Amino acid sequence: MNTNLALLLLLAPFLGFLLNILFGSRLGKTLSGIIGTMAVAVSFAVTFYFFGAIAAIPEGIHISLFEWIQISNFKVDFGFQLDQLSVLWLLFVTGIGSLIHLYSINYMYDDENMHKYFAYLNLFVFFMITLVIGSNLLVMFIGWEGVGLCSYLLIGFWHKNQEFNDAAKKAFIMNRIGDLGLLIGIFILGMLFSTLDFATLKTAISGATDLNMYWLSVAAFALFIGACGKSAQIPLYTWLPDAMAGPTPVSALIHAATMVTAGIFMITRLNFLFDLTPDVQNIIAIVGAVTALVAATIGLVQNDIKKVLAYSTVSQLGLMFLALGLGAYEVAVFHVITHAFFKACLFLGSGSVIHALHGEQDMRNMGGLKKAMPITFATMLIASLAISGVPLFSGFFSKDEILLVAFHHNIPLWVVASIASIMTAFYMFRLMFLTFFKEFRGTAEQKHHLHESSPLITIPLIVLAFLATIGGLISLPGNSWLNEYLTPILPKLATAEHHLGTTEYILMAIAVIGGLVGIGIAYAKYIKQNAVPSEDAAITGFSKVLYNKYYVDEFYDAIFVKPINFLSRFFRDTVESGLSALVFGFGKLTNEISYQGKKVQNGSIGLYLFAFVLGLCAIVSYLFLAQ
Amino acid sequence: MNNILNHIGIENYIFLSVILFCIGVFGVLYRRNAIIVFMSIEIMLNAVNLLFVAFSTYHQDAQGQVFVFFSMAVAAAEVAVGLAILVSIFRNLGSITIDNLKNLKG
Amino acid sequence: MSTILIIFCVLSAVTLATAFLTIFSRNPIHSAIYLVICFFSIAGHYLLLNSQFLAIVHIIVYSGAIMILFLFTIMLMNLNEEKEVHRPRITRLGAIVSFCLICLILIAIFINSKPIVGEYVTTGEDYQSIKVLGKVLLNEYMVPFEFASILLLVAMIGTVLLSKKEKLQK
Amino acid sequence: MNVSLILIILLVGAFATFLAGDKLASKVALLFGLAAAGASIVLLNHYNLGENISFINQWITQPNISFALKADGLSLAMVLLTTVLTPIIIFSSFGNEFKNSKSFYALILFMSFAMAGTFLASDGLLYYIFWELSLIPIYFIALVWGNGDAEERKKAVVKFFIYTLAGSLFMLVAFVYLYQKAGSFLLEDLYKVNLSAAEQLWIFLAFFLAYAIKIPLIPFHTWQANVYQKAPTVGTMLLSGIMLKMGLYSVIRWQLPLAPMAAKEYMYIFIGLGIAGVIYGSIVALKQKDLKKLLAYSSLAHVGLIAAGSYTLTLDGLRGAVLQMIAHGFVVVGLFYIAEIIFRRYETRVIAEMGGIRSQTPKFTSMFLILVVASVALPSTFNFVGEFTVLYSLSQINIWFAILGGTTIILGAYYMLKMFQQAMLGETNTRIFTDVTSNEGITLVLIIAVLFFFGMYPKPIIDLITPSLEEILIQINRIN
Repeated sequence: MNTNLALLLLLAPFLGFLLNILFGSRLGKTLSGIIGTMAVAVSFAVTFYFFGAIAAIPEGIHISLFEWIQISNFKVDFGFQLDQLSVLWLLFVTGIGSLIHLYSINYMYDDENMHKYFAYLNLFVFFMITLVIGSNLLVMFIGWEGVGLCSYLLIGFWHKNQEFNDAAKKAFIMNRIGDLGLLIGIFILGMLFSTLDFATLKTAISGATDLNMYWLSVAAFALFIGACGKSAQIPLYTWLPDAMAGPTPVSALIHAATMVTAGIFMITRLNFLFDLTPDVQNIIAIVGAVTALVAATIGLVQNDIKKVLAYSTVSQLGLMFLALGLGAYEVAVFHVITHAFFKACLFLGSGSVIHALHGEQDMRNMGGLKKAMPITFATMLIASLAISGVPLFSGFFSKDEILLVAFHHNIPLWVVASIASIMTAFYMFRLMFLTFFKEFRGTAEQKHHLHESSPLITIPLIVLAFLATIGGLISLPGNSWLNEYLTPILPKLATAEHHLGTTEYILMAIAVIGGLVGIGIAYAKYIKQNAVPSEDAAITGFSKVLYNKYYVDEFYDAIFVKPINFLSRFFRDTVESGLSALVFGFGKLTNEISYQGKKVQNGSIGLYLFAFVLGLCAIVSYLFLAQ
Repeated sequence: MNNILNHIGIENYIFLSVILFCIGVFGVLYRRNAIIVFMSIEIMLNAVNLLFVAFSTYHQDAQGQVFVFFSMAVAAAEVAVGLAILVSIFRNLGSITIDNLKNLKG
Repeated sequence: MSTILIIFCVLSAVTLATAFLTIFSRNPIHSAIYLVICFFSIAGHYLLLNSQFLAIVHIIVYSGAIMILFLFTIMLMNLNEEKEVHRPRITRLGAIVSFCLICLILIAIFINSKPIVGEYVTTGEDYQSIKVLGKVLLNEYMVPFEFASILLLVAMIGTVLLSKKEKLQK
Repeated sequence: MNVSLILIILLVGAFATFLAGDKLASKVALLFGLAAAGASIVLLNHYNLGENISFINQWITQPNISFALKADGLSLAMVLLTTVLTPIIIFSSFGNEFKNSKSFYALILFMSFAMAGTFLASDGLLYYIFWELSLIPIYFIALVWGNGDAEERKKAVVKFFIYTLAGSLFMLVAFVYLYQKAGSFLLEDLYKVNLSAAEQLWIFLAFFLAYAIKIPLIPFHTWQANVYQKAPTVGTMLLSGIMLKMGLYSVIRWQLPLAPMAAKEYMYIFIGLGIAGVIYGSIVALKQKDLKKLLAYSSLAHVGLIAAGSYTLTLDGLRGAVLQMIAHGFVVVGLFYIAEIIFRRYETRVIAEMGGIRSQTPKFTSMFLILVVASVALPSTFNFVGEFTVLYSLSQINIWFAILGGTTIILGAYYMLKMFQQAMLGETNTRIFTDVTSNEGITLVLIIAVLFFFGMYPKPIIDLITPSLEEILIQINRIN
């Protein structure tokens, strides 16, 4: 029963993919959209079954289908593990997935390749489910790489534009750098423990007494590099802003809610490993904090509505990594969930705006959309309040917990994270003000067509906004359902204390004030002063550095891409022909020897006879006299 | 039976054949006239034949002599063909000086 | 010094001398004549070795057939005049050197291999009369014998074909 | 029932194709190709049931040479690769017209015969004969039916011929030397020879030269790209799909067990060479203008990794190498076929002259993309299984090897996606590109099906090859 249902859970999106890719063009757009959405909705429904089922089975459901890869010291099965963590992830992957599919039916209706879009989206969900429910690192790796592939396909969905294709390629390759790290980590774990199975690994690591700490740390670090690639952390984050080239629902699903959280999922899954390697945890925390800050600063000055959201995503992911690095996995998971709600809502809202403006993404050309698009405005406002940490919205709870944890462990990290969240509040409301308030700054043509989006778009927005509002309820301070739920995965939660003291309240107040200050500055600048960001050329000073994202892309281009391309040309033009000439050199040498030798064969019989006699003498004397 | 080898000894025949053979070799190298070269080859052949017969007597075995017989047959054929070739070379080139025969050159 | 040894020495001297003269004669006709004498002396050696059959065959084949062929050829080509240009000195020197060398080596070899030759013992058995040879030839060596005849036939055809005047091609 | 049946079918097929005449040649060839594939599958069954399907017969007594065809799991896996790919390759050429096609198809079957023979032979000299025999058909295929300027083609092909031949002569010398010691060319007898370390080194190097040129490893690869470019696509498929694997197979079957001490002593050097090939091939592939040349360099990178895996002398390394060989065989054939399909429509192999194909051809694009991702070893494709196992074995030797070899994951994605982007994406091409025909589709779908099936369920192949690889490992680890 469980096996079949798990297969249904996994294969429903895959079936949707097959139907859409094979027959999509014949099915018609609506049907293809319905198939795509239904496929994910089925998975969502099955997830609910499992959500109920594992309540009775705390250790989770383990299903092994068949033997997959065989290595000398262990075998890897193709199997599933459905426990609290994976079901939690499944819930929002398939849940938000269904909503975004629904949203896409309208959003992508004008595209001629809509069936392909749904096929890829379904394939993505399929791989994401594989990633989440894989019972070992390698099955997880299938999903891990598979979502990368789908991300590549969807970023480059409008493949006639080579810039989009470049972005897609960049995303895939940056992810692959991380994947190499992940593979190395897998190798080391395989060698150390002769298993890649999460459950066995957990027993092996927790039970072992003489662990090789050096290699364990290396493994953890390598895995973290993998997480960096997928979850867009420094130094591998640059692909995520570029990934906004894809359709906006894709950005919402893949690049905000689900795929980019895979790194957090993996680290949480392997929390027993990371707990043993404090050095690596420190690195994770620092990388997370720095990423949060750097991305937030870049986000301050971006003018593309989706770029702002992208950097905000990177920044929020940084906060989650900070929590992971501090050992507060449940906090990171909590933030992943709330972030999924409000960020998906924000992306979908921005998609609604972009849709209404026929592809316009520059906030300098927006403004005053409040009246034309009330539902979009309202939902986005709720999500922005949530992300800014305004009390009672979900983001407040999760972000606050991260800051709390940071404060308890390391004050400088807390400072960095707090600054990042103030910035978050600022740039989110900068976005809101520029987009929805004041006068419309676009063309008259656009203004004429301004309209609220259809219900297929607004319903998901409303649902997500609702979730973004109440999402915090799952883990209220002091009485956390989430922590209890995750106890089988994170055993130390059982012993943790949940008390709220004065310090905590003060910190909360600081965070709230910080968030309000950020909003206030934005209000002062963009409503009171009525400022509109200047044109690209007019940006100067430090803003220009920020606007150009600290020139990181240029930097990578200069130290990695260009040298490799130069090397490639050098190899192609110089080394290859050199080696070739070397081989031909042997041929020429032989030719030359033969040409010289040819002169001996001048055709004179006399000379031949003479040589013959001499040869005879030599042979005879060797045969008879040498002994 | 009064046998010659009791009186002379096989070594003398060996020396004789060797010298005769070497004269043949010498002739081949020394002369340019193809006919003389040919004759020198015949001398070499005969030197070997002589040695065959001497050893045949020495071992009192008829096989050596049979061999000589065959070698004579072959020699006859060879001379016939060889001379025919020489004649046709002469006809084509007007001389049989072997230095002129450089067509073997590749 | 027995009579036989004297005869052997004389015959050998004739053989070697005529062989030398064959090579050194400027006139090919003379060479041919000397070669005939050389062959006769070799036939003498055969007689001395008591193989009459071979001696006779030798005279017939070499002195009779082959030498006649040589003479005819020489005459056909009209080579009785001395036209030959001598080879360069270096070649002649080389020829002499190699002559000495090969002589030395061959003699050295035979001296070296003397122990293998062993002592000469007569059993008195008849092994070289025409009768015995005939039996050996036509029993044991029947097939080669026939092949020899085919060889001669082929040689004959070949000779005719080679010496036939080719038609001039335009 | 024994393995000689496969060889007989292929040889008879070659003659029958030649006699069938130009019109029927391709069909007859396909028929015999399929028959050989069927026969090998039947034989595989017999083998799995534990029957002895070897064929060993004294051939020449002096010197002592046997006509020994010994089939173990490894050989059978490689023979299956050959006999399955052969009909696919033949079928793939159905869209093309060839002059004198009877000779063309006969040569393909003959080549397949020689290659299958190489995989099966367990007598040194017989193996050598098959090895060299396989060179002759590809020489003619590339020379007569190739493309491009005739003079340049001749130069490239003759270079390839002489180069590989020169390499294999050293192998012959090694075999003769071994024969002097063992008194037999049979593999089992050669195993028993006790060689000193110095002797082993020389034997190892002699074999290495032959295989390094055939595989090819850098810096012996200079023949490869040009020949791949000049040869007709069928020839390129045969070369890259099967013939390269002859070299890799031979490393495992002959070189390592015959000179294990040398292999162990200089392991790092040879693994390093393989990995250098990975990086070098990947980097050179980046800037190739010709699609076939790019694939040639990608092949160089992949075989470098396979060779590195073999030289680790671990079970994982050998197993991964064999798995990767088979996977690479299929993928590379598919990719070259893609190049051919584009050539059929656009008459070009220059990547810059393509572009904007995707919007016209959904099916073709999907299959191309699947082959691309298989080539970059996306998990769930067969290539991943191989690459993972090989990289794992490298990490057992030294983690840096795995990291350096693992750059293929990054660089491979880089050059393949770059190529895919330039060739397929972008503004719709003004020239019409018709989608795949049913023949082309069937071929590609077959290849893709194999890749995914064994990507998810490689157990049959793993079970097939593991016992024989374990035996080889025993030989490698025998005490001298």
